[in-house]
Amino acid sequence: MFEGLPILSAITFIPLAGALALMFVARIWPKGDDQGLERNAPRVALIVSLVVFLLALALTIDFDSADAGFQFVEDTSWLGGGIDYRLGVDGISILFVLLTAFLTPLCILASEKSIKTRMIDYMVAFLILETLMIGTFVALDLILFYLFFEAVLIPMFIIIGVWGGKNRVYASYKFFLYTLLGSVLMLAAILWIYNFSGQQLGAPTTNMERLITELKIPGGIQTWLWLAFFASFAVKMPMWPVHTWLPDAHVEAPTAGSVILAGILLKLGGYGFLRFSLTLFPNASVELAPLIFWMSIIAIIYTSLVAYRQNDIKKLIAYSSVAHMGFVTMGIFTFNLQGIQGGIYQMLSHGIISGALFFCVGVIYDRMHTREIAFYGGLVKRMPVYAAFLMLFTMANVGLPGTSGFVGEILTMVGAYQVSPWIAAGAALGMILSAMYALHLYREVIFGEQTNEKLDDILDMNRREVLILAPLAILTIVLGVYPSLITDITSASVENLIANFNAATAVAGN
Amino acid sequence: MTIGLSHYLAVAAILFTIGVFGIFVNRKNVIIILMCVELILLAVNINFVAFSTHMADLPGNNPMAGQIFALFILTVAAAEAAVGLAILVVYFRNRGNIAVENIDLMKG
Amino acid sequence: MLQTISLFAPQLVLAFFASQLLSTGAFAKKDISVGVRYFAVGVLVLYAVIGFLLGQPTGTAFKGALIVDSYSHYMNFFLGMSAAAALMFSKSFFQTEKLDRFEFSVLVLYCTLGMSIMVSANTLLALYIGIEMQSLALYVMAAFNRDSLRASESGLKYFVLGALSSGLLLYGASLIYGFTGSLEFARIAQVITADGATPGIIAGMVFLLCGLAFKISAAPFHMWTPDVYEGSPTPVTGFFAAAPKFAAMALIARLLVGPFGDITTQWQQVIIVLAVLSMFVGAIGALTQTNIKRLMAYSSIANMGYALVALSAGTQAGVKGMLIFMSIYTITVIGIFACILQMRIRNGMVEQISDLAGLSKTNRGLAIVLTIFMFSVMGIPPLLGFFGKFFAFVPAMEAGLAWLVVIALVASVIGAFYYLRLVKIMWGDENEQEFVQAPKTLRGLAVITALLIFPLLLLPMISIPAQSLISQAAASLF
Amino acid sequence: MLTVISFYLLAFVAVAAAFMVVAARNPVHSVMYLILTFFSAAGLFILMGAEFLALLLVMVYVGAVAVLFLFVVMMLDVDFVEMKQGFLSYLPIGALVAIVLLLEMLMVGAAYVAGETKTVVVRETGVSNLEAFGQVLYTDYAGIFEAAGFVLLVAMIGAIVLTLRDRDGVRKQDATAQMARTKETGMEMVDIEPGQGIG
Amino acid sequence: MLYHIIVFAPLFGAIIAGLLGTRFGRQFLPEKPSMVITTGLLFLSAILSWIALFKVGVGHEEANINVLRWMDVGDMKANWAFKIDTLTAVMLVVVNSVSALVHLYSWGYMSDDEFKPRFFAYLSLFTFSMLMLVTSDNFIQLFFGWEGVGLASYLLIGYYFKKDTANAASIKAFVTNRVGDVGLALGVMTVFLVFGSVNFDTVFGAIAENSDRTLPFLGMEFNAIELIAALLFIGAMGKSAQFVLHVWLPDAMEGPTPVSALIHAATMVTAGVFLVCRASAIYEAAPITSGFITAIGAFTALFAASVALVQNDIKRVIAYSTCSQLGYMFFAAGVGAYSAAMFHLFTHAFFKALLFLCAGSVIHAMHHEQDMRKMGGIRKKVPFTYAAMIIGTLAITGIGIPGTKIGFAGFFSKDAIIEAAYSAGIAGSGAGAFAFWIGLIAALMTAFYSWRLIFMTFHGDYRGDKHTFDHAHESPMNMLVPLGLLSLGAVAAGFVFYSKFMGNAGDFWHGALPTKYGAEHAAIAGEHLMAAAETGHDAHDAVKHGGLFGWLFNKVHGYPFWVLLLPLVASVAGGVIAFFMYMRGEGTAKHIRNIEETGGTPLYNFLLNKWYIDELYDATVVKGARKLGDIFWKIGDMKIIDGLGPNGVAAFAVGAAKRLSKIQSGYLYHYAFIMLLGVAVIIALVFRTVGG
Repeated sequence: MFEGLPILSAITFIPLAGALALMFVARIWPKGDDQGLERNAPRVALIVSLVVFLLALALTIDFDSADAGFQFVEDTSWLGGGIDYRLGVDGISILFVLLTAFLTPLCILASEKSIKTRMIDYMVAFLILETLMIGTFVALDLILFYLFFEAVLIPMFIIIGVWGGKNRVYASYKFFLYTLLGSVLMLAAILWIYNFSGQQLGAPTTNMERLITELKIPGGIQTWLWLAFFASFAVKMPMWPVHTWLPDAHVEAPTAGSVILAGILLKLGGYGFLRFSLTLFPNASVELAPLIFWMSIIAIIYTSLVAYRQNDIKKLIAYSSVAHMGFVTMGIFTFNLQGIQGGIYQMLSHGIISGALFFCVGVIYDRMHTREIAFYGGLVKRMPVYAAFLMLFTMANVGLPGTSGFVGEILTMVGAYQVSPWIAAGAALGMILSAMYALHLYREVIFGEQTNEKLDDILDMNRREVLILAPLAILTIVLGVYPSLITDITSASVENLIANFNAATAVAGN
Repeated sequence: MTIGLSHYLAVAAILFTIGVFGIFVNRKNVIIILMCVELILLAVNINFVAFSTHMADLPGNNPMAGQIFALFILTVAAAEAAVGLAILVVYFRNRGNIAVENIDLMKG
Repeated sequence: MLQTISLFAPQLVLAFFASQLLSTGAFAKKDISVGVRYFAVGVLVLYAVIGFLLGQPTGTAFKGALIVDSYSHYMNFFLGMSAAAALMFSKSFFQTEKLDRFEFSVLVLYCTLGMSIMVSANTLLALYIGIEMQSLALYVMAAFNRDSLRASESGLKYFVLGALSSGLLLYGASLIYGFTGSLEFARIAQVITADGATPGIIAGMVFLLCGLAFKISAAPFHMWTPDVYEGSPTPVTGFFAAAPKFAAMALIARLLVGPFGDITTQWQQVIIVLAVLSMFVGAIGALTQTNIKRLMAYSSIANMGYALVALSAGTQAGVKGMLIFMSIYTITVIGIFACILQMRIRNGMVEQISDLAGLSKTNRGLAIVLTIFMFSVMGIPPLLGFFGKFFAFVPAMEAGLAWLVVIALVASVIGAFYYLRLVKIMWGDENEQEFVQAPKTLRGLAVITALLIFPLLLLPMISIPAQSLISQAAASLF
Repeated sequence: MLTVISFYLLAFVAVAAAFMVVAARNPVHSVMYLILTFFSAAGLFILMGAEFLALLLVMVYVGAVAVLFLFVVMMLDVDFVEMKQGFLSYLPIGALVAIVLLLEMLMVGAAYVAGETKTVVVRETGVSNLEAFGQVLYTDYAGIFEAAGFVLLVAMIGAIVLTLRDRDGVRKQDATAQMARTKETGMEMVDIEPGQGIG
Repeated sequence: MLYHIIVFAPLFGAIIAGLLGTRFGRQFLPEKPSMVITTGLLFLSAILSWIALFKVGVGHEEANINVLRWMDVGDMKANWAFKIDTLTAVMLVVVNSVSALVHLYSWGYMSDDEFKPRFFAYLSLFTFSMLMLVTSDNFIQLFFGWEGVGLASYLLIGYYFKKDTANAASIKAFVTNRVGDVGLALGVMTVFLVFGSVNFDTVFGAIAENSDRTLPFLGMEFNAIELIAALLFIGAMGKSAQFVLHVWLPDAMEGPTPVSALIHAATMVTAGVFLVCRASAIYEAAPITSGFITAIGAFTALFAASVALVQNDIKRVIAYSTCSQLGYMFFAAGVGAYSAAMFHLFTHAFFKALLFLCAGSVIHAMHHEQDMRKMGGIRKKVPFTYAAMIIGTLAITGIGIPGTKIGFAGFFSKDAIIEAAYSAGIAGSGAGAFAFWIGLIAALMTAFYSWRLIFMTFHGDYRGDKHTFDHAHESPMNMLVPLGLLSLGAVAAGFVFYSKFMGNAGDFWHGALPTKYGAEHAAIAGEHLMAAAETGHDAHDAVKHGGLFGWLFNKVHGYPFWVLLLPLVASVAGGVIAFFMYMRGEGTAKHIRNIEETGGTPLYNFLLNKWYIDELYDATVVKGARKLGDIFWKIGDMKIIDGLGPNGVAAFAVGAAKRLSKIQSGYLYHYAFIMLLGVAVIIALVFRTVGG
């Protein structure tokens, strides 16, 4: 369908073009009618993001899932010295592109009413964010990847810092500096690789395909490089103990910001592990997998317990995200099909579920402007539709079979069990704890006698909100019932990844 | 006992050090500091001249260059003194004194 | 003779027109400062491009005192352009402050002449004269607002410490001369190759570098920077931060790879010490600043550290990295100062960071532009600042200085904190001040530089030619 | 022997006077000591055979720079500033650093003497010092010489820009205007309004 | 297609009622149609289930039906699929029949509820989940159903969402079940690890070749099969409320009574038993675990019965009774008598559902009063309910005539279990012997509390609010019909199906339950396996005496007669004791007064407080989790990670900045000093490294 067309560039940069157009229009818009533009900005952004979504969908349909390699590859010389503008998708990345393109319109839709000030700026920031996120997933050049990966910080910082809650300054700083510190270490490693590729391959390059297949990094250094990449991805994920930025960022971010943060940004870390850590440093990955496992297990148990004690809805969900990301890291570093597939699945499904949960929080936050759990109670009476949606997503978050949350969890655990029952047992403990905190939340917010008079005339979800949550709900169930939708696309690439990985570790083992 | 290059270098070094020392132990007024700068430049000049006059006229060596350099240093030093004193005068007009201790409007 | 003229056409143009303008101005009946400024800008632009118009002739002249090569062409271009920009944005400031005098333009021209001698210097003598010509002009410019106590204090500090640094530099020069017998770079290099690193040469080299480190305000020779930046008239600060830094850095590079090319291991340590100290002093010192000019001073200290990281590799790639980094830094700084100069409320200029509060509401364009600059200078991709750092750190990595790169990156994270503070204040805080509409020149400059920040290296069609130009410049040193 | 004695005498005076520049409490005395230092240094120059520079030093420094200093000192009417208490506490560490620096510099000089083969005593060349200057200054160093001229120009501009003030009410002589004066313009007829005076 | 309808009809009903009937979809559908649709579909399913049972049990038309691909990741292949064999068919019948009746019953019971469509949707959803569980052909789908029923149970227990206790109970149920589910999940993972598949057929077919494999698990080496069996059993313990994980079941009575009948008596709680039977091939190869199951089951039977002795809440008594009965089923399964376990499951479904629905009818009549201390003597008011309750009680206590085929349902199944335990004990299984005696004691207790319930509720003087008593009334027809039908089941299920389930085992089960493995346990299976039972018989020949003893040891289908007689004796004795305690004299009232005055004996309180196990959990697990959460959050995250991490670094940097700005003093001499210091240091540094 897209023969010879720079479809990936198009998907990546259409939002940016939209953002620029929006800015330009804002500039030439006649004075005195600012309101009109403020009103229309979300619509423009929505149309742009929908176009992107349709393109991404078409791309996914056109994608040949039997081919394990990169498809729709674009290659243009860029910075010289082996650093090129290379885009491409394989079974692992394409779904993240789709997820991004899917969540962004919903976020825009959700922001239409909940954002009160500076709508144009907000939409511009969001569209730029979309470009950067998609770019991260399609980049096939280390530097290009880093460029997108890191640039995401800018719009996100602004989104949290400008449209965030009371404590937004602290949160946005923490978010920015935490992640920046992680990623500069990765940059150092990238520079090292770039330099090393020059020595080993004759000419330096950051072409991912070449690096994966040709570069042989000696063992001891692999460990250091792995740690440097790890620093970045672990913060992004976030893994325990570098997770503390996440609750703050989530709590302060506006609804859509939280959705994107939980839905996509956290996945950048997992994607990075898959795409880089495993492929470039297979031996170090094997060597340090126990570290990952321990951190994952601690994350799952520790943050679940912490989540249980939260009295802010968003914080609770944020901590639960950390726990769920623990499953992802655990799955990825099992190096077997179930674990990795499960990790990917868990990321995608968590993207949908946690996104939906944050939307749900946004629904009541928009009405009551508080996220205190204690404030609410007995909402089911006034908001049955809301209660039903929240029930579904809570259950999906708990990992109930039949929802997409289950598939990821069980696959990662099956994968982990093959490595060590200890790990799987620890993760399984997380299943219990997740039920504890999620149901606790649901009970406190939705069930019980409604005691707070302020809730007397809270309205149930309106059509727009239903329109946002319904696709997520459908996806949650569809992916829970028919996961092959995803696993079929990813399997060839994952198998290829594992084959390469095994080959690399086998060589080094001798 | 002959007076060799090292003697001159030593004198220059001592003068240089006194100049430097003068700058950072001086708490009185800025003019002294300017004079210390002149001392430093003088030390450098002695160095240059000493090197220049003690240098063998071998191929590649350029004995005269040192003295030329010293000449230019003298020139520039004069110019510097002019500018420095001009700035000092401006400062004095604004501030009313030129005590070194008082030049601390901007810090941190 | 003709050859000399064609080689030194840029400098000659500068010298000639500067003198012309001086006499015109001196004898003019009325205030012609505006006309002089525009003319001077024209001269500077001419100076900047003339080397390229003439097809980049190369060679030495004045008995080897000065050398013209791709490197100096490139530097001339940048120096001329940034000086022109600085002149342009000085206009509205000086006019509103009632300081506008034609001498300023003339001084800028002479200063640029000094810088162009610096970057073309082929002997220690030329180096010294160039530096002094530039410095004297800068001292005067720092104190240009002669009715301001701050300005005169900054001029005084700059002068005293500058003179001290000249002393150090000269002492170094004398040692080098004494131990090699010559002032010419080529000859010095020969002797060093033959004799190796004798203590005298090393000491001379260190003194020289310390003197020059002052000019680029590398720690621990940075102490003047914050005070002078703060006290000087803002356009002058902007000028300080851009062209002279670049010129001095270029001179250091020429010196290091030319005469001292064979004692790389020795000077490398000096550069590394300077770099590390600068990065951390710059990053940490800025944390508690409230004055935006002072902040920029610390920022420039830190950025010089990054440029030194590139130089510390001691390779051609290192020089290239330094050139790229400094070029980008110069553009950014000009843009930032164009923004700072727009911070004008009804009662006059403001310099406090807190005055930027709510800028994004009152003056969206300025806020966006300034935000872009801040993220760029932080080194966040896809902005140009990232590429600057990238190209600066790659050579260091190649030279096996991985630890230095890591330190530099960590320092840049610390540094990010205070740039972020600016962004946060602009976007997050409630607005207090309404800025008056800035003159077109400033806005134009800010926007142009901001636009440059964005795509310059991002777009393949621009990045590759630009890089090859810089590579050529770097190569001509070796 | 005379050379030796002269050297030590001059060197001692130079150093001592330099020290007094720093140590003197009265700035005027400092300037005087500075002049003394320069004289001694000029003597050292002569000892080394750089007569021209020696003369120049005396002329430029003693004649111009030092006088300029003196002038400014007088003009600014600088008080005697008492040394503050803090001075002595800074002194040791300051002195320490100065001594370290001095030792380092002397070490370099020593190294030079120890390992150096290029060193000779004062050169005997066929030409006089002045002639040697003349041979190269306007040939080899013409460009630099020009540049130095610009340096001085810049200094001049700077000094003027910073210190020259056009005072209102100061009557200035305008030669061109005087020359261009004609009979017709020499006198101006003014109608004076009653009670207005001449503006 | 038959099975598709059976399984998906309830789902369809749930979706229609849930989406259209509730306020979720603005109530497109009024209450009535929602109820009609769900109930109708359930009856359809139920009827088809009986047909299916006939087809499979008699016609042996087993089937494997693939519905949809599900998980397909490498070897991890699990489809949505039905495995239809007799075991499944029996479960289909149980589930659908009880569910259909409960649906019908709920018309009346829930008549004054305002969210009826929601309730019916939940019920149907539950039924669907349960059907998915029992029809599964792989462990993953089983897990789906497993957790699905957990969800439905959670929703239904917490149906009265305004009641705090209901919410707490629902969470407790879900979380406790999750604990078990974790065991199950780990078991499934172990299965996958060992067999490389999660399909029942593949796994069960490969047991023999893997029986010697060992696996390291949590630091120890285990036999793989034993490990799997144990882990799966943990799941079963959770769902079937066996000791340690039983705590949720009594609390689950917070839900509406039909729910208790459906979920917490007849179907969901029996899922554990079903699992053990379904995986009987595994348990056959895991003797140690089987012994463990026997012990746990027996202990639970005793424990729950002991607690039931003193409870005052009518539903709680029945709940503990359920718990106890489940214990019976487990020890039956543990000794290898899977068919006996299934049989008891089958009969128990009828009489326990009956008991619950009767209790519901009583509660309905008493305006939602559940405390038996406030009841008494209402048999006149609710004669039909009373009659049904008596039938249920006779069934649960296992009244019948030993040696004949006459008796209530419980008589056959419970006796079969006790006999099985006996024979296992004879065959040398210590757990079996233990279970046998415990089973007898539990039977005594069962009779006691069952009759106590009858006496306290229906006999004696009324002790509650007069007004309530006056308005007490018999339930409407739509509640009584289910009672009638279930009574029929409680009376007839035993003798009608005894020969099917127990007698002609191989024929009926047709491989669904093992007949090959564990031949020594199969002795209990009846006449056809008499020969195998000879071992047990012979052992007793040796101690055979004459006279009365001779009669006692007269063999009836392979067992000494006393073995058959003792359960009956125990039951009757329990009933008699209850009669004397609660019917004679002031009876019940005296007891209640006595306890109110004295506060009860320590033993009484120990039992009343359920052996203080809830308190124990609360003090350790619940409080521990809270405490740990607080520590991790407030100390771990805030103090340690943030304090040393971002905040600490920031504070350090700011401190450094302050110090630095102090150096930046503004004084020229400081600046010059630092410059020269720099020069001196750098020269020293370079010389040190160069010159040496």
